Order: sequence, then C-alpha cells, then structure tokens
Amino acid sequence: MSLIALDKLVAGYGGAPILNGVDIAIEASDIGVIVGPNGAGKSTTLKAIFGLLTVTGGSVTFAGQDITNFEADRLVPLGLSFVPQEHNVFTSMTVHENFEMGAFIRRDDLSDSLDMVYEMFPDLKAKRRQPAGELSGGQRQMVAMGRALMSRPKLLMLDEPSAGLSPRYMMEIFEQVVKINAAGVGILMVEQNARQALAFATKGFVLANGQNRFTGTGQELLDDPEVARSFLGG
Amino acid sequence: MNDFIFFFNQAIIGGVVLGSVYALGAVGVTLIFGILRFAHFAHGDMMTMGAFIAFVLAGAVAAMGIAFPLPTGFIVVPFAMVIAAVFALGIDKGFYAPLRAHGAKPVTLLIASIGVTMMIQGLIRLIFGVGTYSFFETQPKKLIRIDLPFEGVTRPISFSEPQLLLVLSTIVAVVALHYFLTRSRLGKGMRAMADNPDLAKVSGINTRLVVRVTWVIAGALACLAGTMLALDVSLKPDLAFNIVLPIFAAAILGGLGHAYGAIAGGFVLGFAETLAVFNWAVVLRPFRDALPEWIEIPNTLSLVQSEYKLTVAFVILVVVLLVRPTGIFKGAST
Amino acid sequence: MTMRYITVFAALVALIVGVAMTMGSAFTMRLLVEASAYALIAMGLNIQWGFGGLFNFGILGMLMVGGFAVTFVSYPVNHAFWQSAGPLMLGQVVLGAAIGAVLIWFAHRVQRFGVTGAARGAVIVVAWFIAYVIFRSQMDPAANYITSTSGWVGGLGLPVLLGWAFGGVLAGLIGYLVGKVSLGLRADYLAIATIGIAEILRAVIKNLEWLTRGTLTVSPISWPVPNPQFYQANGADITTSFILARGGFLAVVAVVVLIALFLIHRAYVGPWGRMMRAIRDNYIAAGSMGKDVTGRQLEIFVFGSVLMGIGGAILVSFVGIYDPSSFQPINHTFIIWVMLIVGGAGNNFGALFGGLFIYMVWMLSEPLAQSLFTTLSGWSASQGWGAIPDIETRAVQMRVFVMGLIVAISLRFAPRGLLPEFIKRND
Amino acid sequence: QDATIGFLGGLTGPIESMAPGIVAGAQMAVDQVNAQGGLLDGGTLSMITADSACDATGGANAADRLINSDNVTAIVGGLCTGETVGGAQSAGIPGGVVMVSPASTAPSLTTLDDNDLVFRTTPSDAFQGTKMADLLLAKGINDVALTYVNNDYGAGFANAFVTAYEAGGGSVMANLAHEDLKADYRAELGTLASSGSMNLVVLAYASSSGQTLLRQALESGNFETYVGGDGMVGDDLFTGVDASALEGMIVTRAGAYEGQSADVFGQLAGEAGIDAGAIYAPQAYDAAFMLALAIEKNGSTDRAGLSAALREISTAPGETILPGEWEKAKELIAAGQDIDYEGAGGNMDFDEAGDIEGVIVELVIQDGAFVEIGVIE
Amino acid sequence: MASDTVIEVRNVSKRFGGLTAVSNCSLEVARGSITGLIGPNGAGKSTLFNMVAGNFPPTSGAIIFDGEDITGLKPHELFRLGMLRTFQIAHEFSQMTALENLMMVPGDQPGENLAALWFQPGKVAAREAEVRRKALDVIDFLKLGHVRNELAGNLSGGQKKLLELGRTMMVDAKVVLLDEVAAGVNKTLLNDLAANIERMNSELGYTFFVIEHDMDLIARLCDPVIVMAQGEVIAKGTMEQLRANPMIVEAYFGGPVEVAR
Ligand SMILES: Nc1ncnc2c1ncn2[C@@H]1O[C@H](COP(=O)(O)OP(=O)(O)OP(=O)(O)O)[C@@H](O)[C@H]1O
Ligand SMILES: Nc1ncnc2c1ncn2[C@@H]1O[C@H](COP(=O)(O)OP(=O)(O)OP(=O)(O)O)[C@@H](O)[C@H]1O
Ligand SMILES: [Mg+2]
Ligand SMILES: [Mg+2]
Repeated sequence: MSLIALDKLVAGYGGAPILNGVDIAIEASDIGVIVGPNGAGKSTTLKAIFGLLTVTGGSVTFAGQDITNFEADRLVPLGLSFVPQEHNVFTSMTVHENFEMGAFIRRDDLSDSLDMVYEMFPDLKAKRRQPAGELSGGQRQMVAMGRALMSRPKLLMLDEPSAGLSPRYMMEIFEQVVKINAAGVGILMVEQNARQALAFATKGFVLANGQNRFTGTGQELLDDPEVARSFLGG
Repeated sequence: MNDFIFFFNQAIIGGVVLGSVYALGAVGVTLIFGILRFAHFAHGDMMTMGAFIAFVLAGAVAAMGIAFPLPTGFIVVPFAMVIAAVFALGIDKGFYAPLRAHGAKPVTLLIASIGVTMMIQGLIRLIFGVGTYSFFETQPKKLIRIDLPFEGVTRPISFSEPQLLLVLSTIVAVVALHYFLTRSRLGKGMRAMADNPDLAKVSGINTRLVVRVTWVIAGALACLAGTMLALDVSLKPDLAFNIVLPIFAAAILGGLGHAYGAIAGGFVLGFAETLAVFNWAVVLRPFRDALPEWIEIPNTLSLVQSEYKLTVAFVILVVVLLVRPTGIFKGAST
Repeated sequence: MTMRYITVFAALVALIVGVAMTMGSAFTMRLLVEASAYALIAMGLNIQWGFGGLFNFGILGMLMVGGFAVTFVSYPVNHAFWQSAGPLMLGQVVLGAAIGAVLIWFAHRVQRFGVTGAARGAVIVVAWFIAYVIFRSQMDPAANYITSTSGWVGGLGLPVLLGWAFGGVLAGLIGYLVGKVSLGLRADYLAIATIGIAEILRAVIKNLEWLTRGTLTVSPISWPVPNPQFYQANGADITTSFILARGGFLAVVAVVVLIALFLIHRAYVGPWGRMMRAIRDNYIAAGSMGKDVTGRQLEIFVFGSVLMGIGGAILVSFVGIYDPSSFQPINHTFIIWVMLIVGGAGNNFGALFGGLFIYMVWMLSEPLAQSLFTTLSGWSASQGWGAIPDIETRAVQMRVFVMGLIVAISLRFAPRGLLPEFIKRND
Repeated sequence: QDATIGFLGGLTGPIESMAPGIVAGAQMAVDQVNAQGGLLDGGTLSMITADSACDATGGANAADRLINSDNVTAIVGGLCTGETVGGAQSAGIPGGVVMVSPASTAPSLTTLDDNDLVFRTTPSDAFQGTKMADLLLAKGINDVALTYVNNDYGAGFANAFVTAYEAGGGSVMANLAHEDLKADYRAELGTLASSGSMNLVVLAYASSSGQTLLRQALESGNFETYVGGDGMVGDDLFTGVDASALEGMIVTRAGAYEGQSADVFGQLAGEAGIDAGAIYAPQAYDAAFMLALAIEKNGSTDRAGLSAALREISTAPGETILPGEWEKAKELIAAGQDIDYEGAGGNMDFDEAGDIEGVIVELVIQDGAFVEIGVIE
Repeated sequence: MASDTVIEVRNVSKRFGGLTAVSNCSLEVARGSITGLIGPNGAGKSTLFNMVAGNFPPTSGAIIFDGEDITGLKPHELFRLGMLRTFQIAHEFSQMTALENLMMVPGDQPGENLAALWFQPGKVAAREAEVRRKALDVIDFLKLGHVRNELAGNLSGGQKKLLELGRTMMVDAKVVLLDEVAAGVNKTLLNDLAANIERMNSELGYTFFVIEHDMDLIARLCDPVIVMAQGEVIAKGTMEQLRANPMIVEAYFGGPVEVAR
C-alpha cells in the first residue's frame, strides 16, 4: 500500500479540466519528482491533492485512506505538508511567525523543530523578526520550505523548491530533501531544475498537457533521449 | 485656577471621553478589517443593536427589582455581548458568507454591509420606534465631582460614572484584543488567514472557524461599544450611525488591523475636535493683569468656529494620512 | 452575455411601464429625470472605481459643488450686493489669500536659504498659520458685511445649461485638487481621505452663508426647458403640463447621458481603457511598463468628477432648490456605490442600469413598505391583536429595510453585479 | 364624493420622533370629519402620508408623489421648512395645490413666491424669536449663551432672537450653530460656557441635539438657567436627564392659545386618546380641519379655488367654528353662510403671505413636566 | 556622448531601516553586452535592479544611464529613455488576458490619449492592429498561444515568468534588466529563450543586464559576469575566471551541483 496514490485524477479550475487522468504513486521511502513543460499541470496536480481545487474524477488515497476533495486544513493533521509554487509565505508576518503557522496543528514544544530549520537556513536567523514580505526571492523560498517542515509531515510536497535559490542553496535543499526522506518522510516534488532533481529521485514522472508522459526511476528518465530532448533541455 | 479646571474638564476629560467612544467603536472596525479585509459599514448599527439588547436586558433586570451599585446597563453588558455575538454570526451566515464563497471583492462586501446596515436600522425602528431611551430612568446617573483642596478653587473636576466606565472598558478591550491577536495561537491564525487564506488552510488553519471567531468578537465589541456610548449619552435608533464616519476615520487613522491604532486614531480625533473649538481665552484670562494694557483678550478665541469642528478632525485625518499613508501604526490595506 | 443585457434592460423597461401605470406618468417622468442624473453620476464613479480602482467615497462633495455651480450661474443677479461694498471687500479677501499663498510658497522653499529639516517644517507651519490669520482677518468682516447688508452674493443670471457645464468644470477642478492631495493613498485610506474632504466641503458650503445662503436654501432655480407653469399659461391642464415640461427636461438629460455613455465606452474598450485596467491591476508593473501612474489616475479622477458635477447640477436645477443640508453621505455617496456595485462595476451599461434601477427602487421603497406594513397592521388588527402603533411613521421607516434587503439579495445572487465587467477576449 | 389630502413631513430623519404626534393630530381631524357625516354629501375624507426626511429634495419627491400619483386635493405639511419649500417649488405651486404647514416656522416661507398656495398654521420664528427675547428681558436675564441647530429652523429663529434681544439691550455672549444628530456636544458647550454667561438658550429639537445638549450641559454644571424654543417641547427632553435639574427651565412655543377653542381641542384630544400637548399637534389638527372645511366650501375636490375657500372659512366675518364642530360648519356652508374657524393653535387669520399672527406661550418645567404659564404679551 | 557604458552605478547604497541591502556599490554595464549579475540569496541584486529601474531611489549614490543622471527618476520616465525590466516575483496584470498583458506595453499608442481615441478612430485602429500582430508573434514564440485569452492571473507560475519576459519583447529598448526569468521556466523552452536573447543582442543591439542563479544559462549568455555578496560587488570577469576563483566557488557555487544518494 503506497503512501500516496493518485488514480486517474481529473481536476480543473471550473472550466475544462486541466488534469485528465493523472496516475502517481509514492512510497514513504520514495522521492518522487514531477517534471514537464510550463502549464503541463504539475502544480495543479499538487493543488488537487491538497484540496485547493475540486477533483472531478479519479481518486487520491493517502496511507490507504481516501482523501479525495478533503479540505486542506483536514489534510495537515493526517501528515501531509505542502509548499505552493507562488504566494507561499505570509508576507505580513515575521519569519518566525511563518514558522509558527507551519506548526499550527502542533501543541507541543516547537523549539527543536525551529532550531532544525534555522540550522538549515542560517541566513534566516538574522531575519526572524522581519516580515517575510521584505525578504529576497530566495529567502522567501527558504521560509516557505521551513514553514512546511514545521508540521513534521509524513508526506512532504514541494512545488519547485529550488526556484530562485543560488546553486549552493539548491544543493543544500536537495541534500536536506534526501536527509528528510531518509528519516522516513515521503517526498513528492515538482522541479524545473530537472537534471539535478532526477539524479536523486527514486521515482520520476513526466507530465504534459495534464497527462502522464513517462514514468520511471529518475535515472531511467535521465537516460531516455526523448525525455531529455523535449523536457530536460537536451 | 478655576479656569484651568474648566480647561481640564472641557478639553482633557472631553477629549478623553470622545476619544474613547471613537476608539471603542474603531477597535471592532479594525478587527474585522484586519481579519476579513473589508470595511464593515454595518458596525455602527451593530453597536446600536447591541445597545438595545443591553437596554432590554437591563429593563428585565430592573423589573425584577434587583439594584446594583453600578449602572444596571453596565452589569448586563456581558450577557448582551453574548447575544450580540450570536446576531453577528447570523448576519455573517446570511449575507457575507455567501459572498465570500463567490470570492467577492472587498468592496462588494462593503456594499453588502451597507445593505445590512439599512436592514438593522429599519428593524430597530420598527421594534423600538423612533423615540429616545435612557438607561437611567430607574436609577440616577452618578455625577462625580472632585473638589480640589486649594483655596479660591470653586470649580470641581467633574465627569460622570458612565464616562469613567467607558474609558476603562475601552482600554481593557483594546489591550485584550491586541494580546489576543499578537500572542494567542488562534489570534495568529486569524492574522495568517487575513494574509493569505489558501496558505492558511495549507498550514492546517480552519478558516471557517477563524471567521466565526472573528464575528463573535466583533459582535461582542460592537455591543460593548454601543452600550457604553448609550450609557454616556442616550439610546436612540440613530445612536451610532451618526458617528460611524469618525469611527472609521479613527480606525484608518490608527492603521487598519492594529488594535492600538484604534486608540491612537480615536484619541487624535477626539482631542482634535475638542481642542480646535476650545475657547483659549479662558486660559488666558488669569494673566489678564500680567498682560500689557493694549492687549485685550477677546471674548471667544478658538481656532475655528464650532461649525467646523468635524472639519478639523477630518483635516487632521487627511494631513496625517499624507505623512503616514497607512495610518499611525502601519496598517493593512486591501 | 448579450442575452443577459436584453433581459436586464427589458426588465427595467417593464418596471418603468409598471410604475407609469400605477403611479401616473407625471411622477414617473420625475423619477426618470432624477434616475438618469444618478445614472450619470454612477457612470462617473464607474470611471473612477470600475476603470481606475480609485476608492472615491467623496461623491457627495462633487454633487454639492455641481449644485452650487448651477445655482451660482443661473440664479438672478443680486443687485443689492453688487451696489454694496461687498465686491470690493471680496477683492481684498482675494488679495489677502494671495499674500498668504506667496508666504507659503516661500516657506516651502526656505531650504534655498539654508533652512532645513525641523526648522523648515516649523517655518512652513508658521507660514500657514500667518496666512490663515491674514485670510480670516479679511474674510470674516467681508462675510459679516455681505450677510448683513445684502444677504448673499446672489447669482450671475446666466443660462442654466451653462450652469451644468460650469458644474462639471468646477467639480473637475476640485477633483484635480483632491486627487493631487490624496491619490498617493491606497484603497481604504483613499476612501476615508475622500470622505474627509467631502465632509469638509459640506461643512464649508453649508456655513458660507454669504456665498451659498447656507442652510437658508436658494430657490427657485430655473430650468433649461419650459417649466409646467409655461405650458399651463398656454392652456395645458396641469398633468399634461407636468408631462410636457418634464418630458422636455428628460430629453435634455437623456442626450447628456447618451453622449457621456458613448464617449466613456469608446474610451473603455480602447487602449486607454486597457492601460487604466493595467494600472488598476498592478500599478507597480504598470509604472515599469511606462505608464505614468499618478498622472493617469489624476486624469481618471477628474474625468469621473466632471460627470458627477454635471449630475449634481442637473439634480439641483430639476428640483429647483439648493439646500446644502439635504446632502447626506448615505443618499449622495453610499447609494451611488450601491448603484455601481449592484449594476456591475467596470461595466458602463452596468453603471447606467444600476443608476436607473436602484434610484427607482429607492424612491418606490417607501410606498412599497407603506402598503406592505399597513396591510400587515390591518391584518393584525383584524386578528384582534390591535394595529401596530404609529403605523404610518413606522411603515415609512421600513423603507430603508426594504432597500437594504434588495441590495443584499441582488448581491447575493449577482456578486459581481447584474451586468458584470466582462474580459475582452481579443479576437 | 370622497376626498384625499396628503400629509407631507419628515417621518424619518432629524425630527422623526416629533412626527408621530403631528400625524396623529392631523389624523384626528380627518377622523372627526368622517365621524360627523363626512364631507361633500357623504363622501369620506382620507389622508395619505409621504415621507420627506426633513430635506428639500425629499420634500420635492414626496410632494410630487402625493400630487401626481395619489392625486390629493391638498396637502398638510411639510414640517421642516426645507421640505415645504422643496415640495412647493417642484410640485405644489406648478400643480396648483394648497399646502398648509403646521410646523415650518422659518421666515423664508413668508417671502416664498407661491401665488397664494402655501400657508402655515404656526407663527414664523421671526415672531417667536422676538417674543422669546421680550420674555427673557422681562425676566431680567440680560446675557445669554445661544446655540442653535444648523438648519433653516434654527438659523432663522436665532437671527430673529438675537436681533430683538440685542435691540432690547440684552447681550448675546456666545452665538454658535451646532450640527444636528451628534452624540456629543461637550466641545460646543465648552465654548458656550467659556463665554461667561450662565444662561443657556438652546434652539434645537428635543428629539435630537436639543436633548443631548441639555443633558451634557447639566452634567457639566456650567450653567444656571436654561431656555428653549418650541423644538425643545417634548417628553424626549426628560429621557436620561434627572428632571429635577431641569426645574425652572423656560420654554416658549407656538401656543395652543388660550380661549375656549384651545380647551375644546384639549378635551377632544383627550377623548381621542392623543396627547394635546404634543408639539405641533394642534397646528396639524387645524391644518387638516381647515382644509376639510375649505374643500367643503369649495364644493368639490378640485384644487382650483381651494386657497380662496381656505381664506374664506378661516377669517372673519362669519359664524365662529371651534375645533370638532364639523357638523355645524357643514350645515352653515350648505346654507351658504360665512364661517370663521378659530383653531386650537390660534384664531387662524392668515395674512396675505399665508402666515398667522398666532400666539407664543411661555412654559416652565415643574417637577418633570411642561407647565404652561400663559401667553407672552 | 556615446560612451560604451550604458549603465553606470556610482557608489550606490540602499538601507532598509537598520539593514544595508546594498552598500556603496559601483559597477558598469557596457553597451551591447549581456552582463550577468550573480550572488548568494539576499546579496542585494534585486534591490540594485529596483534602484536602477527607478522603483525606489537609492539612499545614497548616483545612477547614470546613457550619460545622464537618472537617480530618483520614476520608472515610467526610464521606460521612455529605453530601459525595461522584469520582476523576480511575477507582476502580471492578473485581471487582463495574456494578450492584453503584452498589448498594453508599447508606449507610443495614440489610443492612450482620450482626444485621439475619440476623434481619430482611424489612426487608433491602425496602430492597434499593429500592436496586436506584434503581441501575437511574441505570444506564439513563448508557446503561450493556447492560453492567450486566459486571464494572466490564471496562468501557471512559469507561464507568468514567460509573460514577464514577453513584455520586454514588445518594444525596442536600449537596455533590458532581467531578474531571474529562468527560474521556473522549463529548460527546453529556456534554450529557445536564450537563443532569442542572443539574437536580440546581436541583431537588434539590445543590452541585457541579467540576474540569474542558473549557471549554465549565465555561462552561455553572459560576458562579463559581476558577483555581489552582502550588498557589495566582490568580483567581475568571465564565467571561467570566476569558476577559477575559490572564494566565489565557496561563497556561491558550493562544489559540483550533484547530489548523490
Ligand atoms: N523592502 C525591504 N525591507 C527590508 N529589507 C529588505 C527589503 N527588500 C529586501 N530586503 C533585504 O535586502 C537584502 C537584499 O535583498 P535582494 O532582494 O536584493 O536580494 P537578492 O540578491 O535579489 O536575493 P535573491 O537572489 O534571493 O533574489 C535581503 O537581505 C532582504 O532581506
Ligand atoms: N487558477 C486557475 N484558473 C484557471 N486555469 C488555471 C489556473 N491555474 C492554472 N491554470 C491553467 O492550468 C494549466 C496548468 O497549470 P499549472 O500551474 O499546473 O502548470 P505547471 O505544470 O505548474 O506549470 P509551471 O511549471 O509553469 O508551474 C495552465 O495552462 C494554466 O493556464
Ligand atoms: Mg507550477
Ligand atoms: Mg532577487
């Protein structure tokens, strides 16, 4: 039984469906990476899982439980966590408060998690009292990631976490992702820095026009010339 | 000396009381704006409604023949607040929730709130008619007069018990709200939702609950404000509607979404109104002898005629906004 | 989409016909004239809010200014004033004001002479104060003199249509100043600033007895077309005279409205409208894309204000009396917002419809409420529970309730207005 | 045949709390007419109310509805002068409809060019202002602090008072307008008190600013004597004020002038169960009753000729008609005899401007109620 | 004076309250070059851009554009002088269609003037047609043809970034400032974009000033490359030179970009 499984998912924003029949399955031990052209439906997929738009067909199951069309705030307690691609920080709240919000469902002591996050992004230590809206693009990205980690998820969903990060931080983040996964947290991420990401992905999915194009291990996709040419920029 | 006490009674006490009235109204406005991001025009009439609820309760209590050292209207406020909160929830469910569901713009909600305000006004007048009521028909309003122990001082410092209560409850309400919003978990959750509803959900915040809590607090605050106002002045169907503009002015002047801003804004306006029309000749009179012959203190010496009282308040409002475009405390904005 | 337009306007026509049937055509004519004026005003607001996203809640001020303009231009000349020393004294006032202005002008430039920072601020404040004192020292006696000798300055005795035009111009000027001052502010802060300025205007106009007769009201204000008395003099019976006269008035207003509609719509669908929507959407990006944000917003603000001014002038000259105390935020600012939002912000036809529709409802809500509640009380009486006390007065109070209900319902079912802004799909 | 008259007035807005009493007064007249055999051979008289929110535009619209869609024969109203003028200008005068206002007291109505269509059954403020001035001077009150509600009523009243008072040697230490309907007037009161006078004259409405002003004046304890105009008469004045503090307050108002007609009215009102003392109720009664008489006299529900008929029935010569004496009047008119109505609020002899001399009475507050002292000479 | 530096930044600093985002930083961009600007997150790159593009004034220092001092000028004035910029966080006009987003850009549209719009419909229409044609070309090139009538607010993250870039292609500007256009754009498409940027540079003589974290792109396009850190310029040179500089590698690249499991 896989940690999360999308079965023939059909979803959209009210108009014509954007996703028509997407299949994705991830184990707790997996790092799943979704790649594809702009507008393929990658973010839509994640949003659909997280109840930010209505699923009109197919189903989403998490650890055996059917969570299709659950409201987002019901998913977090189940152990899902999500970093959206855009608008992914509370701009008017300080960095610290952003993290607290990430841990909203937790009532226990947060200090260890906070230490963990600040250690992961030392730059943010100095800015903990600064409104996230005043951060640089990359710093926002770090805050967003940190927020998601605060809830101690079972499944972590990241939409282009490396966008806007310096190469150094991109690596940093990818290493962290691997670490977190090693700690038993399933990862499902969308990436445009596909080569680097697929390098450590255990599962890779290529989406185009709201449908699965290729599926396999990261390595398989990297080696597939077709994929490389039309999705990974040769 | 008497003249200075006169100044104190007029300018200082007057300003503080008026400021508190505005602040107490503004804190509710600022809360709704801060969380739900729209200017809730019906807040004024929710205040009036709350006052009438309290009035009915007070009547009932008085009918039972129970008397208190404090004004009965004040004693029953907590209960009135509960009822008002329920009303507020109902109003939201009936008129605002559907619009939010459609993802309506803030201005649409504002206009809807104008509709609501009209309905409340109509109902209040239908039920209570157009007359004036007072909380002090059964018990007298306590006037506090403090004589100062200097010789030659005849004029006492004077204010009324309701005014004292008004100022106190304003301070309590504002401070409490401030701590709730900035310290409590739910309070922060509310701010998070105001900032970015989707992300708030993604963080596991139950936005529906947040909205409900907001309305409960807002309704209660409105009731408190209305009742305190009615205790100080008197209870009429148009009690708060006539000061809803200054109340909004205060909220915005202070910086929308900031509890303390309400106080700041309210007091600035309150004092502006009071001092602008204060007759400074009074405080000069004591020095009449000191002054050289040719200076003749005119009978009235105020900055503007009192027709322009409100004007002064608004001039100040505009000027302050020009210097600090989002209010004294940097406020939120849609 | 077009279907929607047809149904909506058909419904409106039906409503008008219905009203004419039940309440007589003379009264309906009046409704239409005033409704059209309000429609014009709503269109003005649509320019400001619908196109430009400018939160103007100071409409009342513009209407008062327009009303004053037409009063001043068209009211007969008050010779008592012109023969008195009044004009001279006013001249001195202007002089005083000029001196004050010069003072302030210099004060704002003291840094040239090395005065900076706090010192400069102080100088400026002082300058303003002195200017204020100079002005008051000239103004107050002049005002007292005029009110005591000749009552007020009176009018210019020029044609009314000129007055309407002047209403537009004056409102435009005021709009320019208001915009200059407050357009730096965003959304709600702009809203409250404009409310503030409108309240200031109101207080001033209401209290400048020497100029506006303040609360003593000015009447009669003449019409651009023959009035009922004229037709009666030519032997028409009273009802016909009303219909003819108001018909004439309505025709003039309709022409104004249609011209305005045509021009506005042209502007909106063209690149101008596109630019304005861009500024509304994201002024930072618009600026970086070469659009002069503040300049353009000022343009919009003035454009809208002009229409409001004309509308205000039309209303006043139609009613025939200028009564500053009858201008209230609720029915000269908020009601217009209701019109626009219910009609459909960003859509000129929405504004037009909203103006006509809401004004009718507003006017009809009273008889509606009355009949509703008198029947209610009659019924309760028949049930032996006794009639509602003071039923006439209380029933009237319910008009606001009815109005509110209608607003709430129509928003409930058409949150973006009955004729929403529609996205132009380019091709 | 049946006849309808309209009632035009600010049922909402600043004077909304006075309106019910006034409407009741007019309604009482209508009921009497119908009770005593109706008018124009057995027709019934009915009254339609229209709200004009105490402002000119509202007045224009409401009057227009009454005249053009309800086709009333004549109108009682408006109450605020603004609404009367507005209604007359845009509908009444062009429509040739007689309007009799029971409460518009501003001088500006006198000068209105109305080709004899606009009347009022209450004396102009100019008149009351003078009387009040005389009264105060007679009482030896030689300095006052004056505040008036900033509308045509207040302004007109205040001007008249100040002129007369200063002419009579009194000094107005402070004279300032205040906006209606505000919750707080402490600032204004401050200015007034600071003028040094301990005598406060308030020309405003009991239901709104007047009451608030008075209460806050009492709380401030800066004044000794309180004086008010007709607008201050009304029990609203006592809500939330301990009446004992108001003891001895001086009020003037258009009189239910003494003489039997007033007593008769009081008695009738008592029977009808309405408050005869309600401000402007007698004047409203007179307006409605006289319009009924005029219609009867005119012999039809036409508007034409009504104003002439109105003058006929209200002025000498002729047999005196007192309030309630509808049947008698009806017979006399039928018999072609001349009648002269003596009203509850005066003898109702209109001058050419359509105003009445009327009388101003002095009232004082004694243990929580207005007590009438008598007509001011 | 036609010197061959278009943009010169002279000891510019920017302070936000306590924090100094850019401190006393000077650099030059040569006419006709594609100059890269790299540096760790929070180095002050975007802040510098915002000052150059007039979005906010520097706390101190001067900015020279084409030989004239433009410090404190408004963005729209700079646009007229021929400077265009994109935003790191997409600033689309969300309530307008993708096509309109592009069509609003050209500055010399007679239809933006009411008088012309009302009284010279012919002239307006002609220009409008031109603008539309141009916009359609750009939108197809960006592979956004199928969403050209979609509200820009409804586009995907990457599509918005593409729109940002598209705007700069609507007019012939002297200088284009690109703030991380590549972030979130699919690599395959990015190759075409890079090619196009090179074309605009070589054929149309555009000068590009590019902030990027995508080293391959920088390496492909930019010469020279300027490195910022803590608000200061710490180095300038070709990509090879910089890669050879251990300090920069340490501060910025942080070893080979490969993560092994
Ligand atoms: N409005 C602001 N108020 C306060 N600090 C700010 C503001 N904008 C930026 N900063 C700070 O200035 C520094 C530089 O920000 P900038 O956006 O220029 O970085 P950057 O080089 O663009 O980084 P990135 O590559 O992540 O976009 C950051 O530390 C940021 O926190
Ligand atoms: N809110 C929305 N309303 C309507 N359509 C939308 C909305 N958001 C996205 N779309 C459409 O759905 C399609 C897929 O969008 P999505 O964000 O999933 O793309 P993506 O794969 O994440 O692309 P990118 O790599 O650029 O983020 C796009 O064509 C976009 O136009
Ligand atoms: Mg995406
Ligand atoms: Mg940046």
